[in-house]
Amino acid sequence: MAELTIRDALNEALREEIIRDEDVFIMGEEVAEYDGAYKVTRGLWKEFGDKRVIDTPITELGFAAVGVGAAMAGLRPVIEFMTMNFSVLASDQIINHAAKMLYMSDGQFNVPIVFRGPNGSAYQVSSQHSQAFEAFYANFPGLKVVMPSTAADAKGLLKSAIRDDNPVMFLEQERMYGLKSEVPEDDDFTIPLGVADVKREGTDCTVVARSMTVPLAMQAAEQMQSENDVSVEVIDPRTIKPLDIDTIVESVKKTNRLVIAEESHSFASVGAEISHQVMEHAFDYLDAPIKRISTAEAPMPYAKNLEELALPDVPKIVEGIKEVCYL
Amino acid sequence: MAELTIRDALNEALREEIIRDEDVFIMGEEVAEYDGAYKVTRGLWKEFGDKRVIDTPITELGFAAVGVGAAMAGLRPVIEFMTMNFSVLASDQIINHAAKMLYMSDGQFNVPIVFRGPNGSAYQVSSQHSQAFEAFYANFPGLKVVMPSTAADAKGLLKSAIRDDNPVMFLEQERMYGLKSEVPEDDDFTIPLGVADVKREGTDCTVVARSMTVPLAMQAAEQMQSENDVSVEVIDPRTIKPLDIDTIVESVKKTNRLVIAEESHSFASVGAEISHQVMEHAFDYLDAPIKRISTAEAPMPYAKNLEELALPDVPKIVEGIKEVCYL
Amino acid sequence: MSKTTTRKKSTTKKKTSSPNGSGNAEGVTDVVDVEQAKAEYDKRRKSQIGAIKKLDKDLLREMLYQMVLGRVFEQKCAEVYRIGKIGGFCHLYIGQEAIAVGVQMALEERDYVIGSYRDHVQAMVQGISPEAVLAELYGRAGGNVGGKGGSMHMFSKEKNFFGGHGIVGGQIGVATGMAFAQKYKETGGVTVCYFGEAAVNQGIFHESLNMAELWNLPVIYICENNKYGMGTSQTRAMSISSIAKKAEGYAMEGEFVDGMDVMAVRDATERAVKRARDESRPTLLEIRAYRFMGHSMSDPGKYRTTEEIKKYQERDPIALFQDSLKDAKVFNDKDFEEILEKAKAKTQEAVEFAENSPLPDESELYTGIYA
Amino acid sequence: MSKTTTRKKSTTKKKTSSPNGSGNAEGVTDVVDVEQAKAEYDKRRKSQIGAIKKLDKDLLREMLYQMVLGRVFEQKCAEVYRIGKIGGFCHLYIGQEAIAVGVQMALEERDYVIGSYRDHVQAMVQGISPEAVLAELYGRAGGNVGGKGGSMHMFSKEKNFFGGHGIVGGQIGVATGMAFAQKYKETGGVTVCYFGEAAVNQGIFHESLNMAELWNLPVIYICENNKYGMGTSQTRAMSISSIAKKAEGYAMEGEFVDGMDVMAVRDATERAVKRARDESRPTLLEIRAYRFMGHSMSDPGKYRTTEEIKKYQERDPIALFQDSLKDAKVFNDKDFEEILEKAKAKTQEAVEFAENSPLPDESELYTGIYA
Ligand SMILES: Cc1ncc(C[n+]2csc(CCOP(=O)(O)OP(=O)(O)O)c2C)c(N)n1
Ligand SMILES: Cc1ncc(C[n+]2csc(CCOP(=O)(O)OP(=O)(O)O)c2C)c(N)n1
Ligand SMILES: [Mg+2]
Ligand SMILES: [Mg+2]
Repeated sequence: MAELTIRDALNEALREEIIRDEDVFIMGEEVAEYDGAYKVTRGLWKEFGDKRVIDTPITELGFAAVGVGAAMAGLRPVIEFMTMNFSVLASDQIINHAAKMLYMSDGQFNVPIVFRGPNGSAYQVSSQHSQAFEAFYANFPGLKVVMPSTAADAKGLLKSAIRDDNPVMFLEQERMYGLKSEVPEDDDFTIPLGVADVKREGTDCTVVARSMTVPLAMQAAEQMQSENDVSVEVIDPRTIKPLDIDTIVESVKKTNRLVIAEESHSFASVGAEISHQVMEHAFDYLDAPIKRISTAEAPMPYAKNLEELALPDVPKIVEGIKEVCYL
Repeated sequence: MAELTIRDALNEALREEIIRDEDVFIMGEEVAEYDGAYKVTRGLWKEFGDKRVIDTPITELGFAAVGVGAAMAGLRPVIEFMTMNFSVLASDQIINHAAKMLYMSDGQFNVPIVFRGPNGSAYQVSSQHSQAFEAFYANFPGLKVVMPSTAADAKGLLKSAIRDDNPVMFLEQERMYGLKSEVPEDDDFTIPLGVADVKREGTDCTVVARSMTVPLAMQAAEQMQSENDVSVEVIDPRTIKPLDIDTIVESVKKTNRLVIAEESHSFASVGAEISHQVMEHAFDYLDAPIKRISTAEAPMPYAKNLEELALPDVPKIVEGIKEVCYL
Repeated sequence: MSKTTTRKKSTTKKKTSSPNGSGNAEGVTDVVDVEQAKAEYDKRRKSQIGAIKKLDKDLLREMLYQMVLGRVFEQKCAEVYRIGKIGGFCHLYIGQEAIAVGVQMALEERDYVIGSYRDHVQAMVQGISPEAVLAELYGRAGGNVGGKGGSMHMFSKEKNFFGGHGIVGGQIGVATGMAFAQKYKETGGVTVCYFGEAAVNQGIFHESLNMAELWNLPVIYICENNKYGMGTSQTRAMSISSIAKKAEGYAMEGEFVDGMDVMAVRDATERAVKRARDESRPTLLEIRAYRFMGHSMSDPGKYRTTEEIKKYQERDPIALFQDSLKDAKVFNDKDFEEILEKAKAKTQEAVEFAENSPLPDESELYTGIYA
Repeated sequence: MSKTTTRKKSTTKKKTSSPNGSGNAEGVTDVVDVEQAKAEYDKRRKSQIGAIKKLDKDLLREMLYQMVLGRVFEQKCAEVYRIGKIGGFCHLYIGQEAIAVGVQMALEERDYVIGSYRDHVQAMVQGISPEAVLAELYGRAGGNVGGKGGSMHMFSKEKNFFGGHGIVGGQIGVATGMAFAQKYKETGGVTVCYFGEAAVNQGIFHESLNMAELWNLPVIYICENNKYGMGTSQTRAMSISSIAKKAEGYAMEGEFVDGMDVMAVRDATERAVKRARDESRPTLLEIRAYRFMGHSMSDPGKYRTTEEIKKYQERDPIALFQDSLKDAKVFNDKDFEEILEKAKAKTQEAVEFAENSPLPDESELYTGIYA
């Protein structure tokens, strides 16, 4: 085991997959000579050169399309969006082309591509640079959606995403790039898509968190344990689509209470989906309404105090747990 | 009262608002000389000419942006997307610009614009032309989302949308353009955004439907009444954002059962949101898990038999009602 | 052969484009009306007949057959659409046959083709059977994509036909990626991408041409300029009349081609293919044609006059090619009749196949969503 | 005055653009390096000094003051950013001052301005106070947009400053709509839109220019070509070196301008404004400049050599303008010192205002979402 930041874990995954499969290449704005806007691709261009690590013009729709066409023709592109906010410009290629190609061609042309980059908020970058897109992309059949929260998950899931034969939206979080944790040192270490991870076991309340809210939920769980003697189970689905609802339902059947913490607007969110599915599958087990803790229903403001107010945090999650526990 | 098709009701709304307010204009592909791809703008170019009814190049991102800029500068554009499938190309202007302008400018620049066009499936137009986008657009604060299901609603809501000072996504349905119903003959007839309509009163089960599923839900309700003596209340929120959850919750408190019928993929859908909110606000009133009837989790196929299979229909809604009524 | 040598002022209010002096072309020529095209054609006709004489007779027969088959097949589509056999949108290719045939006959097996929703004939020239195309239009299990795609979404991995796409302009970006892959894998192949003149106004056109030239990709962008995007003429949608000239803004080679002249199309494509294959350089070809039918089967087509349509029909690409073949003494009227009969018979086979093909099994709704 | 008269071969592998012979410009000139720009500048300097002499002294003082204020203010931003007073992204304008000043000094009150995230100086020249801009950067209630937008999102409806936008290229389309509204309402106003050279590669540029020319909109597209989009030089991102030349693909007027020469910028803008105001015709101006700092405060800037930066700094737009003013005998060193001191004092006032401005009230999170 090595202790790695999420940034370095992603970097290792990319590096190993580039070495493993000559059809893998990385393309995006500033991914090559600049080492990546957030340094996820650091050193890769120096090591692998122009063929495998490619700087693009600022042309999100265009280079996403290049990825789709290259994938149809047998390559395995990894397309970096500098942030997912800009992926909206490319969403026609993601939603209308990548996601539907296999179906429209009756199984002939699959599109093995990974679209990756930071999703959600960063540090005071205001409204146009702080959005979460998992609900959007997860709505469309044909896409997979992945959201890692630890270095090991980031590495294992990215390697699986690259090896997957489908288009995968791989959503990172800028605030988490520097988070460190243990990562297995095996070149072939992967984590299957579609399998949730119980990040902490507990018996009194389930918290489903993803990406940035996972460490927050872990802290909230510790706090509930020490301050209220409430045992919280924290589940990280890791893959949003396909969603491992069984693991969540099993947990709720045990705890009878569910809080969903998400860094995304709440309306028609992934949290809403999880809530509905749990209600459908564990209706008789729920002892309290499911509680969502989401980002404020406002565009993201720049001012630090307002931004903090808008985002989910430990106190808000603690509050949610107390509410479903009627404390 | 006059009997009008939804198409003509929309046409009247546009015509009246063009006459009422000289800042209103319509822009889009084929809206002028061709009378609109689906004839919603029929006759308007002939009557009002090049200034008020404008054909654009096939440039969705570009003409959406023209609308945003024109709205910032004091006009009230109505932008037609030939179908909402193409609005994805313009979503950067909708999500990143229109929706956030008022907030980013601290209340200085509002964007009074309507983006309208058919949403959802049409008749056998396959995967790239059959998508529903309400969940996507409703996720972002700053936008309003409207989905009419009758001629009167179409007219009254479109007039309100045009008069509204915010960006409004006005989602029509091609399959419904020819549906006829009564429309008040008052030039100033409007229906406020954000108010649900109880389309049919009932006591045993609530069905929340929108757009194309409203007439289906009405038929299902009739069938349940006559065949099973079950009294179904049908609620049409009409406006998805802001959502009139109170009317829905009140109904569920009375019927204790809820079916949501939607022509959209289910994952993180508007149905999921309604389900979550009802569960939150009427937890103790629910006698059965909320049931969603959505479009199949597959891209839309072309073949008629497969397309029918993919879409919500009366039998599926009846089945859903029976399920929540434990029949 | 396709190079037109005289220039004519644009009839639009905009300044005429100037020659770009690029590559093989003498210059981008802005031929805007059918009379001009006819005059140019008459001028090069003599040398063209000479060229025809030097070509393999079987190749010429195949070219003509594919054009005629395209025509007869599409006419049949119109007929069965009207009686409800085909659903959804249905965009026909009648009048543009010289383009698909001229272009794709200049390709090798390793090359890739991609296009828009107006794809039946391109798919068939690429080797997808008329049976499979028509059964697809019928929404049957025997269809080219099992009934999942319909008219707009023909695909064949085996024949390197990459679709069949419904978002105007979307395929231009995808094609750029296909050519990227060919270069990456050093296959020696080139990619041909079809799109209409109205698609040129989409941002993806701009983004793609820049990358293709910047990265030297072996892609040939083929703008089938049929003068209209649905009911909107080019003059009402584009601020410049010469699309080939737009290539200059990317330092790319651009060439204007008469799309009623299958030989000219083939020649221009061969030049572009050579440039792509030998030098890995992209080309933009503006091939002017005309669609003799409406935009789709549901278009009443009121935006064009009968005279305009007639004028273009007088330059019917099949008739022009037949005249040249006759003057070159390669084929005679009897040959033409035989070819027509063969095309009709083939189309009839397709109808019978489609009629007898079963509906897709209901389980197919959920297949092919994920690989 | 801004028109450069000699042409130079592009240093990129691409064919050089040819003159377009459009409108006022003698031709689009492809000046790619700083030596060339310097030589051109030297040639026109004499006539420029003559022109300066004819201008109103107060106007000249205001131009210089705005440039110096822009410089001093941005230097202060860098300073306080380093000690954590400013968060998020912070893109400075140092080196490009001649553009905002030269352009906006050619406008009238009824005209509109919109730009990118690199917006502090444009906002101030447009009349937004340094206090409001700096307080915004501090995220305070007294900020230009109440702390909601930060560095990238300056707005003032009163001053017709339409933002401050963070999506590269997005404002090009919005500007097209603003000009559309001006024409619709017959205000006689024109719209000026700023964007970087890297934004030119976005599809929205293409879509916008086509509509602007097609519909004759009174918009001036100002490409501030500072040679880099973040760490990517234009030559690595664009297949052609002359951006002004891209105008030809839309039959639009395009002109190249030396962005280190505030007088040249003002002249070119005046020509474009006249065309927009009198004829309702759009213009694309490529104004070449250089940013002396990194892309944003978090950019180490390793992609440029010190020599390159130095070479451009030798053509510091403030120094060039001061030299001309001195040679024209309009101002002397003492005047320059006074202006500098005034700018410093103003900047200090801004710091004090920002420091003392309260945080936005928490209720503000939920205001301004809907009108
Ligand atoms: C993005 C998008 N916008 C609009 C449409 C609707 N539409 C389909 S074809 C078409 C006209 C395209 O014209 P052109 O590119 O010239 O091709 P042609 O049909 O003439 O072959 C339009 C507007 C679409 N399919 N996709
Ligand atoms: C759509 C989009 N893609 C990427 C970015 C990230 N980004 C911000 S500025 C920038 C470079 C822009 O360069 P240029 O247009 O030349 O303007 P300059 O910064 O040089 O003034 C990039 C890539 C963004 N903000 N928006
Ligand atoms: Mg066309
Ligand atoms: Mg730049």
